[in-house]
This record gives sequence, structure tokens and C-alpha cells, in this order.
Amino acid sequence: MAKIDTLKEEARKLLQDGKVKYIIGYGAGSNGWPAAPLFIKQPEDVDKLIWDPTCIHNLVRFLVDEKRRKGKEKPPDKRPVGIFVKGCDSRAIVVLLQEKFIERGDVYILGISCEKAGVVDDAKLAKKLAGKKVITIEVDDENRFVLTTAGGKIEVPVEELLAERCLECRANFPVIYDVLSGEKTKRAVDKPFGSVEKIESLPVEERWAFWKEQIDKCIRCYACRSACPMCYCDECVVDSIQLAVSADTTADEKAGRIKWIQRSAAPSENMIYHLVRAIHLGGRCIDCGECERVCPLDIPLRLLNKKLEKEAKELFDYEVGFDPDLPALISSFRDDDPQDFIR
Amino acid sequence: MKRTGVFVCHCGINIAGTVDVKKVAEELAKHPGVVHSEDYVYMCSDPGQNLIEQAIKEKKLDSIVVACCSPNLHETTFRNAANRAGINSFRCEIANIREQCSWVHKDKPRATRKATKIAHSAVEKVRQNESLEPLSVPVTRRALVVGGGISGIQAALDLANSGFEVILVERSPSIGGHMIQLSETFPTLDCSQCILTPKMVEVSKHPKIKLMTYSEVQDVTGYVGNFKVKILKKPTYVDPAKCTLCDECTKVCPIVVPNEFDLGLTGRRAIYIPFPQAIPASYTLDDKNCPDISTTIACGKCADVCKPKAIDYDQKPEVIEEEVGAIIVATGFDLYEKENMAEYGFGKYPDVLDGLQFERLLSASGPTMGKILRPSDHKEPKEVVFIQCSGSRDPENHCAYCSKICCMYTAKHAMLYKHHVHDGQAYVFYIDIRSGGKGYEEFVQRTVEEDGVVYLRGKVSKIFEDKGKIVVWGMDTLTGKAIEIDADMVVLAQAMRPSKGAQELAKKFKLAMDKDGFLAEAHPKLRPVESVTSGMFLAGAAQAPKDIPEAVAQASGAAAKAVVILSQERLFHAPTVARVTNNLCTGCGMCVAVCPYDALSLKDGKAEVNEVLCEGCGTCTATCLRSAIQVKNLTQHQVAEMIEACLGG
Amino acid sequence: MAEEFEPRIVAFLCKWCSSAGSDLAGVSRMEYPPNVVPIQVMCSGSVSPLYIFSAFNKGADGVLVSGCHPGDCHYIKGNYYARRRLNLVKQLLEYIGLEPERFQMSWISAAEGTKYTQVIKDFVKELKPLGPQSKLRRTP
Amino acid sequence: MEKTLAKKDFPQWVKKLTSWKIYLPKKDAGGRWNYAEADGEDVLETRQATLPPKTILFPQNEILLEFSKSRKGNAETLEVKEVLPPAEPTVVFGVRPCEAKAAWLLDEVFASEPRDIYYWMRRENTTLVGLACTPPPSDNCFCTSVEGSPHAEEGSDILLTDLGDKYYVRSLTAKGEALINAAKGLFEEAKPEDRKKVKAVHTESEKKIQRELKGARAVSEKLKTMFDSPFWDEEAMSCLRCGICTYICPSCHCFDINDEIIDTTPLRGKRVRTWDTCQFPDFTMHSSGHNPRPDKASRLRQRLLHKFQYFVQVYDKFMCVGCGRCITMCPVGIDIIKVLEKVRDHGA
Repeated sequence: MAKIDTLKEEARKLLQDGKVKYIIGYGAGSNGWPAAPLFIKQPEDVDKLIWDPTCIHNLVRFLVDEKRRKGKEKPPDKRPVGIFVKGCDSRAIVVLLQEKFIERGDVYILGISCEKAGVVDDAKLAKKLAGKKVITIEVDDENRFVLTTAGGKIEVPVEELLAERCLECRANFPVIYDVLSGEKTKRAVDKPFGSVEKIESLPVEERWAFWKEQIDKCIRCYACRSACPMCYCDECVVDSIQLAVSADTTADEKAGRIKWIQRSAAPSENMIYHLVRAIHLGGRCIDCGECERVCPLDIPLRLLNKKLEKEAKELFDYEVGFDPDLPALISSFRDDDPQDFIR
Repeated sequence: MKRTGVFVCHCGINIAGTVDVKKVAEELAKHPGVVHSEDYVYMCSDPGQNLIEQAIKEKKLDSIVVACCSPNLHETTFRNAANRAGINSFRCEIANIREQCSWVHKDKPRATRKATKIAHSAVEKVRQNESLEPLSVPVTRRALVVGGGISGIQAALDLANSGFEVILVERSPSIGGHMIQLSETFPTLDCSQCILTPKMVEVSKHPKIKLMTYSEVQDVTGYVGNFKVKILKKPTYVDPAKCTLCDECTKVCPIVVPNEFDLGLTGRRAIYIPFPQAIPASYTLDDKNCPDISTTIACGKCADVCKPKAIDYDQKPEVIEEEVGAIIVATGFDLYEKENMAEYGFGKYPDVLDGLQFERLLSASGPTMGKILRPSDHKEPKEVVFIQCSGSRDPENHCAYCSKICCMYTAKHAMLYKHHVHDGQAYVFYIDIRSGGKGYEEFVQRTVEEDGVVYLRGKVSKIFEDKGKIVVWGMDTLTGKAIEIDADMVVLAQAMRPSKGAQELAKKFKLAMDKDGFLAEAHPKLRPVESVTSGMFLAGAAQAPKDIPEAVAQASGAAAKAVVILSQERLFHAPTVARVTNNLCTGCGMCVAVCPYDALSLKDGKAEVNEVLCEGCGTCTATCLRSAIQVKNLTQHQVAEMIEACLGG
Repeated sequence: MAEEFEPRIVAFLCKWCSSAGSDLAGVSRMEYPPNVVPIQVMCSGSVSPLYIFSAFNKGADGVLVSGCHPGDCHYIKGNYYARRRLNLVKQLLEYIGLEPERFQMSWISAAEGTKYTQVIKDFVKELKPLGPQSKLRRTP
Repeated sequence: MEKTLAKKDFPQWVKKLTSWKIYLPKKDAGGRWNYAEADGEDVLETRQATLPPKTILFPQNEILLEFSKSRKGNAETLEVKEVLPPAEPTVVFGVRPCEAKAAWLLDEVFASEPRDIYYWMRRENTTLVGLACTPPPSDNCFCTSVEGSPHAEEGSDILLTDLGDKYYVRSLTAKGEALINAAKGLFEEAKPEDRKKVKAVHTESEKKIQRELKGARAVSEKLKTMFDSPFWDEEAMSCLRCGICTYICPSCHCFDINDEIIDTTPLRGKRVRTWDTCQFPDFTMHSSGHNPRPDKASRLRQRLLHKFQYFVQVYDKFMCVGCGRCITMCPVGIDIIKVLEKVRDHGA
């Protein structure tokens, strides 16, 4: 497991020198999960930073808040924000750069390699603990998770508890950073789209039954889009209100908003919402798995996004989050894009 | 509340035969906002139009839908009628219930239901249509022509003769292009120089043409009717006004470099005139080859001998800015690079030539004064092999396309060779002969029948030198026999390529290129001289391989298209263009990337529409993740309502 | 006897090729089933995935998007974007278990009245055995 | 009325209630607990369902009325039809006492004028059978800190207490009694030793609650002074502005009302009440574009102030029952207890 001592020192220096506005990292959680997002402004608070396999959150999401905040500051504090990122999170930064949502100078990236491990899956962990409370989780030299509980230590091979997305990860170290901790070792991935292929192999009606059951559960709390670093729109297209109005928004513009879906959390409306979200993440989702993790009903949303990641790769040889200069998936084409589905 | 009127046309029995038009009108009358709905036997007739106009006035309609034939036929008719009655023409929509309904269905109740939905959908659309007026911008009534070959010359002359000022930019020291290098032209065997030089002179003398040779376009900004161009004028170090063409300078110049005009068959000095008839008639000091001209003068000999003192070493590159309303790009072609044809010994054996080099040998003013002599030993070749499709029609190794002119000029070469060397033998290797064109097929027949040129169908597999001969191995696929010819000379009909630098130029002009690097036309059939960028036109071989008459025709076509713009005081443009909702735009730039017309750009982190360039295709709309960009009068909101209308009931 | 199921289809036709092709079918008096209600758009490139989802949501049994053949787009390249974008839509819809027959795309030129007729005939024929689309349909 | 019911007889009781629609916590295929309809294999467990039984009394989507427009000649008529919830007697078994207490809080809200008939029709037709928490269903339970307890009776019609092989059944309302009377033979009169045991179990259960917020009333007072504090900006930094904390909250009850069009020709649609939450940015959006709660900080503040200040001011009760769901389920670990403790100690 990568150590973050060097990053902490870097963070302390950055804060001492006033080179960053604040630092977004991980600190101790309080609600039963060891880690939680932590925002640090004072150098002395740097010691509160932690790094362990429960640092599951994609902190890049908070850059969206930062952009909104900066927009209101008068005059804006243009210093960068320091941010801790894993491999997947760093790819979210790449996409934000690609889409000009942020500039490279807006962030000071403190990268951490997951090396051969990754983050734990909360459900798998809960099952393993069977009611016990975990105090710390570490990765030992033999690439096992060491779970420390009040009742002693439990050692588990990482594969057993890793989040599904980590098992299918294509970049377990940051692809963009200012400082990096840990080695750029890549874990071999046999089946980068294994989870999607499992669903694909089902007959059409079983696929429908699977998704219907899942999506019917949705209560439209919109945690999925709230946690997503790519869902940075001021107003989601499925919302019928015009959030992004200002004094000069005309009545026509307000009336021009379309009710693509209704507010009722009815199965059809939930489905359309999730389809819209999935298609809008096509070629943009970097598989941080946050949508699925935060879902209070455990809808496997990652599988929707992963499907389009798979198609982008297989149909268009497009990989998301590695090159900030790449045009977006849907704003580019090749003359020989497949068209066997067209009559 | 909107007040919409619906007018359902019987079109005699064309619609009423399979659609219950009365029922359609009745159904539409039930829709909220529809305050008038009627049917009539021929809406497009004068009484029909009167009926619409009257209803608009009497019922105070603010929008109308005419359910009738395809909008391609009578949209303008009814929009004009609406206009006459005092409502904006964009508040009239056509519901196509003839071509897309009554003519293709037999089941009357179902066709009626479908017609109702089509009309309903149009009602939903028209209710949200904005009243719009055509956009207009003033036009700079001058043109820029890039490239001084036959296409550029023709285009410039046509424009100038139409009364418009033209700036003709040519990057080499003289206009004339490749055509001026040719000996005689097929199929009439006119002397190329004889027919071209009068045009070149006309260009130089024309009061409306500003000729800028030895110049290159650096940058183009703006849009149709209002382009701003920056032209770099390179120094020639010779003042043409003073130069008397005495040629003393070249005699003293110590530097000799290959002569581009003769494709390296001869040499020239660092100070030179490309060819005797060059326009402008003046010398150029080639600062790439004259040593250290920018710092110290290497020898100064040319200036010393120049009596009129025409040589000025202090000339500097100049950037000239011009405003023009239309641009014609005629940057021409080059032959496929020698280096790529190593298999034919091109570049390795001096007697393996390309077609243009052979043209120079044939030319009465060429290096051999029209005698056909081998470059290696200046002997007359007795056996000459011509190889067609050298680099063309070879998708695996070279260019996939047909270069179009090689069949004809090879026939011409072989024929002219026979005319010069009566006892010589000419062989032509070919894949097949493409001689479409006026008098072309007859010309090829003459080559074979009257001049005894031997045509061998097949490809050459190997060329090598042996005992002073160039041995050509090939296969005659008609007889199946292997062929070996001990040739004295081999002439390769090299593929035509876009001229060097065309790619960078296309970038500067924001022109699209096809997969082979030729400039892309806006539509392969219907807009063959227009580029994808409004106000820019294409002429000659820059767009695709073509022969002289075709190039000239396209140049005149391009000029005519440019005149369409230049003859206007102001340009009008459909107002159904994209509009950005700034509050929703995050400035991701995806719309900018997809816009086929470069009508979108990012300004202060938001997308901005150049309405004059926007054609309203709506690709940006589908790309935007936030629905922040919409095309006026076909917004997503409108389509959403139309979808609902199509499925309702 | 119960009335035979007649699928409801929305077709997004680009103005320059496919809508013109459908006009040609009309001028040539070709016959095809009246299940399709066309919506003319400027370019297939303007067809947003939201249109497709929305059409199914509002009760379409099938959705067709038709544009110019590659290389023939009136707007140069709109259909290439459509091809990429709508391929993703199709994959996604099939993945969640919508019958693949329900969303189709075609290239129909202004000269292909016959092809338009055939595409519609085939589409209707393929949709009939599937019955009404209720998976994405808004519950009335 | 106080009775006992042998545990093995519980399924019998459920079966006898043929004229009731019955819900109880069930484990779904994914291992999650939900209030689901009885299926014949029904046992009670002290588990916390993801969503509280609020979903039954105050469903996420409630059709209020249906409308349609028709036209004869030039006369348009708009027909409006009231749609009331089905009046079917319903029982929810195994309700956590805090969840029942939340219903008691909702009663306050929906009883105020104009009385909400949609809520009350469901409420009056629903019998809540609470089950005292032994042990607490969540590590984050803190009912005892907000004037509640693991055996609270507010809102319940019956409170069951697990005594090992039997339930202690305390009926609290007529609705509760009707439920017992429907299966009279299964119940025995409660004995004094049972009563004693119940008391012990209840006392024990209170000790098992792991989380505590000291001085909730003081917090309530303190909040009055903190409206303009920059404190909220700091606390809300990690908030995602999702709606989890409020949607899964047993006592949150905000809603939105929309007209949802079914068909435009002729016009037909329904007016639907759906859950809404103060955590969504559009919740307080004015049509002018002005938003009085423009940022996450003001929305987090609203949630806490509503629960711990405004509601207390009006009803003298906390609008929080201490179930701990918002703590457990917050994706970024925002912990209401910690935040309130900071409020309490702020400036001290």
C-alpha cells in the first residue's frame, strides 16, 4: 500500500506557502465507514489526512462545487485546490480538462497509486465482517487486506473484497498528477468488461427483468448524479425547472425547458432518467463507481455506464480519461465507424 | 393563447381520395389553440390562398398549418400568403399529407388517422415557431483567388471581367502553373504555351486584377462576404519595373541549382526567370540558394552587372492584409513523389522519367529544344516504354484513385514520340484505357492505329538497368505471355496528388479534405464547386484530378458561384440558426467540435454562434448534453411536442 | 376477433435525403403500411438520444431514424455523428432488455423511394409479433 | 389491553387478518430489508429497513386528482376528478418504535389546517404494530437523545416486546384492539411476571443504544443564534446535495405537486404529489430565478434547523426520531450527531 507521508509533507508545504486555496483529501469517517472526505485549510490539520482502502470516494466531484464557489467569489481566489486522487479519480480530472470545465492550473494533484490493490467494496466488507466493526484496513506485503477489528485481525486476499470496478480497472495509478506516491504497477485485468458481459449473455427478457427490478427500486434521490464528477451541469436535462436562470433569462427560455420525464418516481420515468444519464456519460464515465456506491437502494448503476464504456472501446476504440486533448466520443467520428446496424 | 388555423387541402382527389379531409379538419379543430380549421379542394389555387388570407385576418390567426403536399412544392406559396395576410412567414408550417400519406396508403380510416397526426404534429411545431426575418450582412465585393495555374487564371479573369476586383495569389515567381510546362495538349495537340500565354498576359494587364506572385496566404479569418486575409509577399530582390530582362545577371551568378520548371532536367542560377514568358516578366533572386543574402551579400555580382539597378538586396518580406467577400482555391496538383516509385527505378535511373519531364523534352522551348533525347547520354531513344497508373489505382501500395488524365496524356506522349522518332517503338502498359471525353477515344485509336503504338494490357513487375538498357519486365494479361523489353527510356504516368502544402493551406482556410488529401466539395453531386465553408469555392485539380477543359469549366463555375455572392449588396441567410442558452452552457466545446461550418466558437467560456455561418443542421443540439444550444424553430421542445402529437390519439 | 396489433412508429427523417426519398415513394405511388408518422428534422445528426427515449416513453412501439448515406450528408458530416451516437443508444436499449427490433436506423437517399417503402414494410412486419411496447412507456 | 402471543403463533395471527393488507420487514434478494407485503412465511425481526414505513402512509407518488378536457363545438369543458387513496385496512408489523413515533410527528403536520385527507385516509386505515428494539437495529441509533426510546409508544397501535419465546403485546388504541380481536384465541392475558420482564427488557434495551447527543434541547436554543454563521459553509463542504438523508428519513415530509400530462389530444392528465427535498437546489427556486437557499450550506442548515429548531418552536418536539439512517447512508459521512455537537459546542 502506497504511503502518503510524502504527500502530507507536500500538502503541508503547499498550505504553509499559501500556494493552494485548500486541500481535498481523506480523513476519518464517523458513521461506521473509516474514511470520509476531508477539507483542509490549515497546515496543522494535515495530520488528519489518511489513506487506506476505504478511501473510496471520488473527491473530484468537489471540484464542481469549487468552480461554483469561485464563480461567486469577488474577487475570485484563483489559487489552485490541492486534491488527492486515485487512478480512477485522476481520469475524472482528465475528462474535466477535456471538457474545459477546469484548467490544469486550477488543481494541484496529489496522486496515489492503488498499486496492486484498490478500494474495498462496502457490501463485500460488511458480509466479511458479519456485524463486527472494522477499525482499520491495510494492505500487507502479500497483497492481502488486513482488517483490524475489536476482536482481532482478519486477513483476506484483496480480490475477495475489492470493489468490482477495481477488479476491472484499467488504470490503478493516476494518469495525471503533480506529485505521486506509490508505484505505477498495473494489476492484470483478465476481463475488463466481465460484469457487463454477464448481463449481455442473458436473453433479452431476462435482461429486461433484471433491469426492471433494479430500476423500479429507484427513489430518485439523485444521489447518483450528485456524486458524479461528470454530472456537473447546473441543471440536469431531465429536470423540468430552469435552475440556471438569471435576471436576464427570458420567459421563452424558461418555457423552453422540456419535461423529458415526469416527477413521479414511476418505473418508466426512472428508466428514462437512468437511460439519459447513461447515454450522457457515454465516453465520459471513468468508472469511479460512485453512482453505484452512493445509491441507497444498491442499484448496480455502474453496469449501465460500463456498458457504454465497453461499446466505446469495442466499436470506436475510444478510451476515456487518458488524454485531455482527445475530442469527446460523440463529437468525433471515423469514416469507418461500424454501421452494420443500419439498413 | 395561441390562435392557430389549419387548412386541409383535398388536392382534388389526390389527398381526398384516401384521406377523409373533412374528418382531419374536424379532428384538428378539437385541439387546444386551434381556432380555425377548414378544408378546401385546392389550397394552392388563388381562391384557396385567398381563403387562407381571409381566415388569418378575420379570425386573427397568429399561425397557420397547411396540410397538403410536400413542403418542397408549396411551402413558399403558403408562406407568402401568410405574409400577405400580415403574419410572419415562419409562422406557417406545412403538413405533408400527400406524398407521405395519401399517395402511399389505401386504407382510408388509417390514412385519415395518420394525416391527423401529421397535421397535429405541425400544429405543435408552429405554435412554438418564432417570427424571424432573414439575417443579412454586407458584402465586401472583391475576391481572392489562390493559385495561378490555369484554373486560378480562368477564375480570376471571369471574376474580373464580371467587374469585380480580384487578388490573385501565386506562390511561385510566375503564374502559369503546370499547364505552362506542357508541350501540346490532347486531343487537339494545341501548343499549350500558345493558348495559355495570352491569358497570362491578360491577367497581368487587367485593371481589376491585383497579381501577387511569390506570395502565400498566411491567415484567413471572417466568414462569407467578409473574409480578412493576410498575404505574405516574399522578396524577389528585383524591381520588375526597372528590370529590362537583359539576362546579364544570370550570366554572372555563380550558383547553379536544379531548374524547377524543367523538373531538374536542366539547371538555373540563384537569380533567374522561371521561363521566358513568365508573368510577371521579371527576375527573382532565390534567397534559399543565394548564400547568406539575409546577412551578408555573398558576391553581389548580379547587382554589379545590373545596369538599370533593379536589384535591391534590402527587400523584406511583407504581410499585406486584404478584405474579400469570396475566395476561390485553385492550388492544383503535383505528381506523386518519385521516392514512392522505387520499384520502377524512378529517381535511380536517369532515363526513367515522369510525364511532366517528358513534356519538357517534347516542348519546343524545352531543354532539348523539342528533340527527344535521353537525359543520360543525349541519344535518341529507340524503344520507349510508357507505364500508366504509376501510383494510381493501387490501394495496397499507393493511391487508390484513378488520376484520370494519364490515359490521355500517355497516348499523347506515345503519339508525339512517334512523330519525333519515326523509327522508334513505343509501348504502353495499361490496366485499361479510360478515354471518356470529347474526341478522346478517337485520339487513343489514332495513337494505336495510325502511329503504331503497342498497347500491352498488364502491369510492369520490374525495371532494372542492364548494359545501358532499361529492362522492363511485364506481363501481357491478354495473351498471358511474359514480356521483356530492352528500353532506352521509360516514362511513368505518375499519379496526381494535391499540390505540396495543400494540407496546411486547407487548415488555414478551414477547408475539409477528402481521404486522399484533395479539397472536399460541399456536395459530390449538387455542390461540386463549393467548399464546405460558405463563400469559399474550389477550382481545378486541387479538388480532384482533372484535365484542362474540366479545370477551366470548374474555374468558371467557381467564379460564377463567387459572383452570386459578390453581386449582392448584402447577403441574406436563413434565420433558422442555432442559439445558445448561456445559463446552461458550460463551455465544454463539444458543439464547436461537431459544427460542420465552424459557425460555433467559445467565447468567455460559452459557446457563441456566428449566425451567418450556421446552416441550422442541429448537430450541435444533439451533441449538447445540457440542451443549451437549440436551432430556432426546430427546438428540442418543439420536437418533444411533435413526438407526443405523432403518438397521441 | 381481436383487432390485429398495429405498431405505432415514429420516424425521424432528415430533410434532404430520407424525407425526400419518402416523398419520392409518394410521387411513385408506392404503397406501404400507415403505421409510421414521420417527423422531418434537418439532419440525422440533430436526432438527440432524448428523442428516441422520449418516443418510447410516449408510447412508440418502434422508432426509426433515417439519414443520408455516408458521404452524402447535406451538412457534410452530420450523419457520421448520428451513426456513432445512435449506435450507442441502440446498444444501451438492447442492453436494458428492449427488443432490438424496436429501434432502427437506415440510410435512405432522395432517390430511394423503393428502399424507404421496403424499410417501413420490414419494420412493421418485425414489430407485429412483438406486440405493444410497454417497457419504457409512461403508464397512463 | 395487555396480552402475550407465543412467537410460533405469529404467522397464525398474520393469516387470520384476512381483511387487512399486511406489510412487514422482509429481506429482498439483494439482502436488503424493506417493508414488503406478507407472503405466508412471516417472522419479525428488529431490522432497520432502508426506507421507513413512511412509504406506506406518505407514498413517494400520490395522485391527487385527474383532469380531462373535452370540447363540444366551441365550448370547452374541463372535468376534474378527485382521486383518493384506496380505503383498504392495512397493518404494518414490526415497525421500529422510532418509525411509529415519526408517524406521530407527521400526524401533527398533516392535521394542521387544511387537513390533508390523502394522508389521513391512509393513516386512519393503517394499524402500526411496533416492535421494541432489542437490540438496536443500527449502530447509529440515537432515539434516546431525542426524547424517544427503543420502546416508545407514540404513533403505534400495538407495541410488541420480544420476551424470548413470546411477544408481549400491548394494545394502545382501538385499531390495535381490533387486530387482537381478529385472532382472539391466539393471545393469552399478560401475567405480572411478563410485565416485570418487559420492564427489564425495555430498560436493558435503552442501554444498548450506542450513539448519544447530549443536550438536544440546548442545541435547539443554540441554533437560534446560528443562522448566519459561517459554520454551515464548513460543515457542508462534503455534502453532495443528493436527497438521500431526507428521502430515507422517517419524519421528512416535504413534497412537490406537478400536473403530469398523459395525453394532449384531448387533454388528459393527473395532479401528482411527489416527495421533494430541501436538499435539492431547485427546492426553493423562484420562477424569477432567485433562490433564497442558493448553496449547499444553506440547505444543510435548513435540514437541521427544521428538525431541531423550527419544529420544536411550533410543536415542542424534535422532528428527528434518532433512527440514524441519514448518518448510516450519507455517502460522504455527514453525521447529524457530530454536526449538532459542534453546534452545541460552537463558540464555547
